[in-house]
Amino acid sequence: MFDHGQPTYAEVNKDILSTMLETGPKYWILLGSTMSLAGIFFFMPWIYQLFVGVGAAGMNHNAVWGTYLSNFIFWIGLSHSGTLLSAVLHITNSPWRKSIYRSAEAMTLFSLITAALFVMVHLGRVWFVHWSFPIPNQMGLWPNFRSPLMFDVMAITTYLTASTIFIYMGSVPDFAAVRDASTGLRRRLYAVFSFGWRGTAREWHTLGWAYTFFAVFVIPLAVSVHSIVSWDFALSAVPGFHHTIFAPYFVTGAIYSGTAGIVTVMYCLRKFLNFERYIGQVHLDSLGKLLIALSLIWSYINVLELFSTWYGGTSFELEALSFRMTGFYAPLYWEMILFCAFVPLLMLTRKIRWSWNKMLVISLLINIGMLTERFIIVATSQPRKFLPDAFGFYVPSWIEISITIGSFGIFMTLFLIFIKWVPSISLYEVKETLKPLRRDA
Amino acid sequence: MSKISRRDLLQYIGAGGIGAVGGVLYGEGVQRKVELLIPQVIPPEDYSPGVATWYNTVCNQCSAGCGITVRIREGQAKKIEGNPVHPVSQGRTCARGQAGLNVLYNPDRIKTPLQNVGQTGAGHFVDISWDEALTTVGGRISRLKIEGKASSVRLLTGQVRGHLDELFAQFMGLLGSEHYQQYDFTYPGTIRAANRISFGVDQLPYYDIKNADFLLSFGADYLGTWLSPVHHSLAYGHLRQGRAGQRGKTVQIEPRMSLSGASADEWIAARPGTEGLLALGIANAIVGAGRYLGSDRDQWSNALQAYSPSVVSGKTDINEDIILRVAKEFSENKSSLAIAGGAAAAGTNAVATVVAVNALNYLAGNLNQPGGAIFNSNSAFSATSSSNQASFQEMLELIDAMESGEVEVLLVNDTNPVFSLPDNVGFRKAMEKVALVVALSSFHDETTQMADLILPTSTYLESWGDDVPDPGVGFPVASISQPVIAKLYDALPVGDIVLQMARQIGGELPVSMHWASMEEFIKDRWREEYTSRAFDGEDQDFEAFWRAALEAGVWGQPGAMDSGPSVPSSASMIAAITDPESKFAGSESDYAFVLHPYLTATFLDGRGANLPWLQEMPDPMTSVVYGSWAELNPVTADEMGIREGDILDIESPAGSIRIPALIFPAIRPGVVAIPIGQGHAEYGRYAKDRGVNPINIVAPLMDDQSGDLAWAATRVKVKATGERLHIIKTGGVSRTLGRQILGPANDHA
Amino acid sequence: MSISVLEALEPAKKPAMLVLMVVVGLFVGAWVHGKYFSDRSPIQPIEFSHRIHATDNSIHCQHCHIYADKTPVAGVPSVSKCMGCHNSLPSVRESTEILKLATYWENREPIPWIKVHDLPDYVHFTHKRHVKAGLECQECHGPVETMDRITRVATMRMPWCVDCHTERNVEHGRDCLTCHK
Amino acid sequence: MSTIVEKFRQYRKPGYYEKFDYHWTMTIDLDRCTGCEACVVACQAENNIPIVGEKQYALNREIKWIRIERYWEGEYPNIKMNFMPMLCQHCDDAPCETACPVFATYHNQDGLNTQIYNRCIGTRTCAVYCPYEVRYFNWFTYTWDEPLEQQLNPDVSVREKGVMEKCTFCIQRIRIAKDLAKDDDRRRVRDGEVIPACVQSCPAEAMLFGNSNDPEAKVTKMMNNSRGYTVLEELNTTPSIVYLKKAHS
Repeated sequence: MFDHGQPTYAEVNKDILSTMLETGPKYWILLGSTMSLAGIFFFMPWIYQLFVGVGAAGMNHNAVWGTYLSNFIFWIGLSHSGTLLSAVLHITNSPWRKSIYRSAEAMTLFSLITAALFVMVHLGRVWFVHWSFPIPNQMGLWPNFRSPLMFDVMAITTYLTASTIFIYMGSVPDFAAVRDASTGLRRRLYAVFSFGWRGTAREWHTLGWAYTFFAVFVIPLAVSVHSIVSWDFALSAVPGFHHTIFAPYFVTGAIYSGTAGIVTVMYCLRKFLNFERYIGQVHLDSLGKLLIALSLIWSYINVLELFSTWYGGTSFELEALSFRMTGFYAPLYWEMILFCAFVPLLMLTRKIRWSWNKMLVISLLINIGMLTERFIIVATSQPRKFLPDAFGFYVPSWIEISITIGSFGIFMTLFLIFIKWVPSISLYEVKETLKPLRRDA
Repeated sequence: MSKISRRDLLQYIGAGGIGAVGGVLYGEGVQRKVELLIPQVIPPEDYSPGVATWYNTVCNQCSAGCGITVRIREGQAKKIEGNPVHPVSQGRTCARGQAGLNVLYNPDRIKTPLQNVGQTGAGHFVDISWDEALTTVGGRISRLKIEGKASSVRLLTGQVRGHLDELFAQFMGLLGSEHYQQYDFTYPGTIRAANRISFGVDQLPYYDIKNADFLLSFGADYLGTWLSPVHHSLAYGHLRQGRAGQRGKTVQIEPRMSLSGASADEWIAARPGTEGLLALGIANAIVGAGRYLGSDRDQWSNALQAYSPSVVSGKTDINEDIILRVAKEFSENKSSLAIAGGAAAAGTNAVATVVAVNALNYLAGNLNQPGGAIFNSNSAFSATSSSNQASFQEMLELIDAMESGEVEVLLVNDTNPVFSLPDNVGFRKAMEKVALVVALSSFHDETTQMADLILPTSTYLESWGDDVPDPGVGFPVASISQPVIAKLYDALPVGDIVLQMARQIGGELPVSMHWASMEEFIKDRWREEYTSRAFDGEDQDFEAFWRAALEAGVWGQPGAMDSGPSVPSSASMIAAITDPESKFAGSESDYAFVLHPYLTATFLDGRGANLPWLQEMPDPMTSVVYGSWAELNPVTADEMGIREGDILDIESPAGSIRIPALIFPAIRPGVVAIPIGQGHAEYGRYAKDRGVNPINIVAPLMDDQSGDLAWAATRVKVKATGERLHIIKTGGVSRTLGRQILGPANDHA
Repeated sequence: MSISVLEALEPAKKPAMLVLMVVVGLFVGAWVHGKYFSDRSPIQPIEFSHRIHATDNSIHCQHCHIYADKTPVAGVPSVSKCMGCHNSLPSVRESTEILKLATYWENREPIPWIKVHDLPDYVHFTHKRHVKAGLECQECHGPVETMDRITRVATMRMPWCVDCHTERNVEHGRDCLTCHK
Repeated sequence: MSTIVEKFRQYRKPGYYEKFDYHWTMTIDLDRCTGCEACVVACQAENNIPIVGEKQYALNREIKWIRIERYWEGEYPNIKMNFMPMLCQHCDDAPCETACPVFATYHNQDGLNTQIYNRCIGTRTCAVYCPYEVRYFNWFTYTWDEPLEQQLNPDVSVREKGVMEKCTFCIQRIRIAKDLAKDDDRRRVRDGEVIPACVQSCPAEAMLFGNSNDPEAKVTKMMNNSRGYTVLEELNTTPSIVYLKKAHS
């Protein structure tokens, strides 16, 4: 499974830890630019919006939900394959997972955080957001547990906690490795991080057991999270939202975009941290196959949605659908169909599936498609509900657009920080895959 | 736990200290900001905090004279509602009435007397004191009076009724100037003129829509703008659903669907200017079909023979059997009523048209009958005169007088002729020729802009006055208006200004106009009325009566139905019938469209344009807000390739305007309708430079019998300029898309 | 299990301790502020003593706060009302505080009392209902008749209202619309 | 726990509110309505509804607790206009109520669909779920040009940026009526003692308001009119506003 010959344990440590221990100016420049991207495009407009009110965004009476929510779904979606994938693959113990799951899980974590930020940006009075948590309070008031948003709060916080623990637990031995490879403050710090891991058989056993347990635990959680997110929409009567298919639709979409996301991240790791040795053809190939499968499911569900709408034949649903397919946002709709249903089919040929660059392009296109999918769901349905005279329209304002751009800055910043603090490839699991070496070698 | 070194301990303490400071600061942060509790110095007696009191007065947003009641809390006006005991409004109000509070608390009110220091129209005004202002005016006028040129003093005011009208008359009379005129764009002069001709009575009858079974309206938007909308709406509600098992029918005849047309069962778009013909055609059909059995039916049939349905059908472009059917229904229903107004009564044929409609009422035999046209014998108070209403013709004469310098002093009160007269008649220019223009107004409008001196008037909610609704309600009624709050700013009620001017001028004026204030004057007059006429039913002394009247805001004699003039002989009516077809300015070949300006329920003739609530109120028919538009029939628009928001260049023989197009499904092809009211050059932040004023391109034609402005008799040409503009409206898709929003389709309850 | 967590955590002890101290400090500071520097008992423009009026001269509350049982607000007495009595009280006319009052009266100025019992604008409290329900003023305002300077004893915050409404099970007393509209 | 279960079971039961004193209900007779919009301005005056200004209006941020919807029927010359006053329907099974995570909107014992401004955190979910689009959001903290603010009704809170607002059936008037009823030791408000601003102003007397739990109330009688229907019945929101279909002569 190694393209350039098998490395020794020492080499593994060196290759991977070097990414943490040795920091060149390139990194700082990159970090600086991503941080300023986040700061200028995300936080400054948001602060402005906090002062004047949500009116700074393009939303209006007929479209009270906008880009913020569609981005929220997008990021939740992106979070999906990380933990989920790594868990599934761990249980089915497929070897090719081992070198990619760490960064995949990190991706989960950070996209979840970004998503949570979008909820904050969306709220009209974010300074009261704590009211939506079931915190005992003097007013004797509790959140409304019938509200899908309430489900959301629960689901997302649980998922966030679970994946945090999952990723942390997975990296405890590696923290120990870092501790051993470093000196001074960092050594003391990683001593704490690694809970004084010593690598006894008992510890390994406990870890393995706990890790598997969590893997099993996380899978239904991940599925539930996006189902619940979908219910924010599906539980309303709004034409275009009110579909029973929505839960599987969202979950599929989520894993779909997440997997594509992983491909992108893999590409970057490989390129900038020169992990060519650890991330190879096999990963690309299997991810490619996975993507094809997902894209087919996704297309199927879309067709199903069209069918059920047509079959239901209510004026409301039909009107919503026809607006989606022929209205102002039709170009976006067809762009989505193209990128998410047809482009992935290219991966059927091995030539494309095995080429990193082509895969990068495809994975990016898929995620663009998914981003627009979420936007279309929000922007085309709810401005045109039941009363025609109240039909409205929605176009994002420059603030929304800039915040959308800035959110990628946040994600990247977090990721850059991550690769300096946690070994972005699991040392010990990679080592597990190595064939044992002769003593005298 | 290991023992702590001294150094660590200090660090811990330090940390604790930092925390404590933070805590205190937090406490400061969350502390509520200090609020003061300001007591009264001397509490007014009828004051209790947190409890509302209601005061009755009269609405002045249009000339209907609805009684209103105003909710006062802590000395501030909070809400206007209809006065439940007032026979006109019966506890209801229209949007304009509600918006009266925007008049009172308008940010753009004139707060002190102003003097123009720049040249006229430039609008360089400086604050001056009342003494200064009054001495200037008083001095000037008294000098003219002494020089015997009193008649060069002119008083032009908006429609004024009740004793304020009498006060004005007295003032000018004593001054020795016969030039006291009222000008109100909405004044139904043509109807009065027609009634003079048909019935020999110069008044507006009470149209008893309430009890009618069949209402035939020729262009009169009785639910929106015509005469007394609130009262008519009440009546309409009753006509529809007020009587068990009997639903009255309404038919509306107008080229562009108005609010009343929208509510009508049948909407007939006759060719503009031919409404009168249609009326005669219907009359002919009635008589012809032998449904009129009066002794004078032969005279009628002779007089009407020229207007056989077939002929009329050709001219009016209305299918003949529609005419016959309407005629049938009109004559067969127990009580049918025909009314005329709006554009139908604003052509060069206005009076002839109304006469024709009057004829219909006569043929229906509904005069002085329930559900018909009932004449008031102005029995309420002596003080309802309309004699001072200036027709368009008289306004032109005034303009000539001003141009020729005959006018030394022009007093303008609460009217805006610069806005509501066509530009081309040059009222504005003429004002420059007047030595001293004194504007009495609460707001800065196009006319006050031209004034040399502005005397700020208190609004109707801060002033004393009284009113006799016109048209009446079928029995004697008079209402008192009283200040509901302490007056704002350094302004004065009009009446008080007049009295003070009288004092300034001196001579016999202060002697006979001895009242200290308007309040005193009104009370005095009511005392006279009270003593002069035995108010049947009131046997208490005047003070008690006065208190009661003030509390009720209205005095009336319900039940005492007026014994109006007996039904006149038809001779005059028959004689009066002339060919009622309107002539238009501009030839059909050059000017393809007929201009249909219309009063809006929102701004009326533009006086409401400075009220934010009305600016934000979607136009009832089109849902457009903020700005004006030109309505075109969808088919016409398609042919011309015009879409909503295309800016059109609309040109008439009298001028041209640029205005965005709006596709309006209920308008006759070949007609372009433009709402009146927007397009103010002045008039406060909410109205200024918004929309356009169609009156500016109205050709100065007039009705040949009454001399009133024929504002619906102009032809225009329309062409797109290629520019576009986003029309702001609340309506999305104004079709039900087959959704059952207006009720289950199956049953026809 | 034998993962040697404790000694591993050893280096983290001190920073943790410092943070802990800061947090503790925060709470202490906040408490101190609330106890000694809060807005519960501000200094008023005139040192008006309820004790003198209510206890020594046993004037009933509603003699001055006339609207308490009629309207939503209890009403603070008008300056004229104060003078009404104090004109006819030569005994104290020369005392400094009364002279302050007199000056306000002569300038026909209202006295800028500082509000002690203040509610947010979205709370629509009505004295009338509470007085009519038979509550004593003291139940909310504390022993005013013993105070020389008026002091807020209750928090006047929502939980405080709700608790009372719950205890006395007021009809629909916990419906938000009871106070918020 | 059992009590909660019990409560929700009751909640589901049709006619649940009848065990309470009031079920505030409105009827709107479309045959009387002339579309004059007096109600719109009356509501604005009564409920401190902000003047949003031309710019915001153009962005469709207007706030109108009651609005008139217009529906054309047919084409010229046989064209008809239908007016349709649309305000919060105070549904018994309101979609918005399940949506709010913080109970800023809920159904109270008088059959009112409440909106507690100071509890709202502005998720705007209620507005999305509402099929009638009668919930309006405060995109900004609106202000009034001096001295217009002197008109503001002290009985109604002025809303700040970031909160949802909507028709309350003039709760302040209901409260005042109840207050007066209590004063003369009546348990209930009499029919006609509460009249919301829109109903009060309506010049054609198209609207009627009252307590439909009281069989004698005018509104109860009007509800049973053969022309009566509720808008978007198929969504099972069971609104508290009954419309009376336009009639034909």
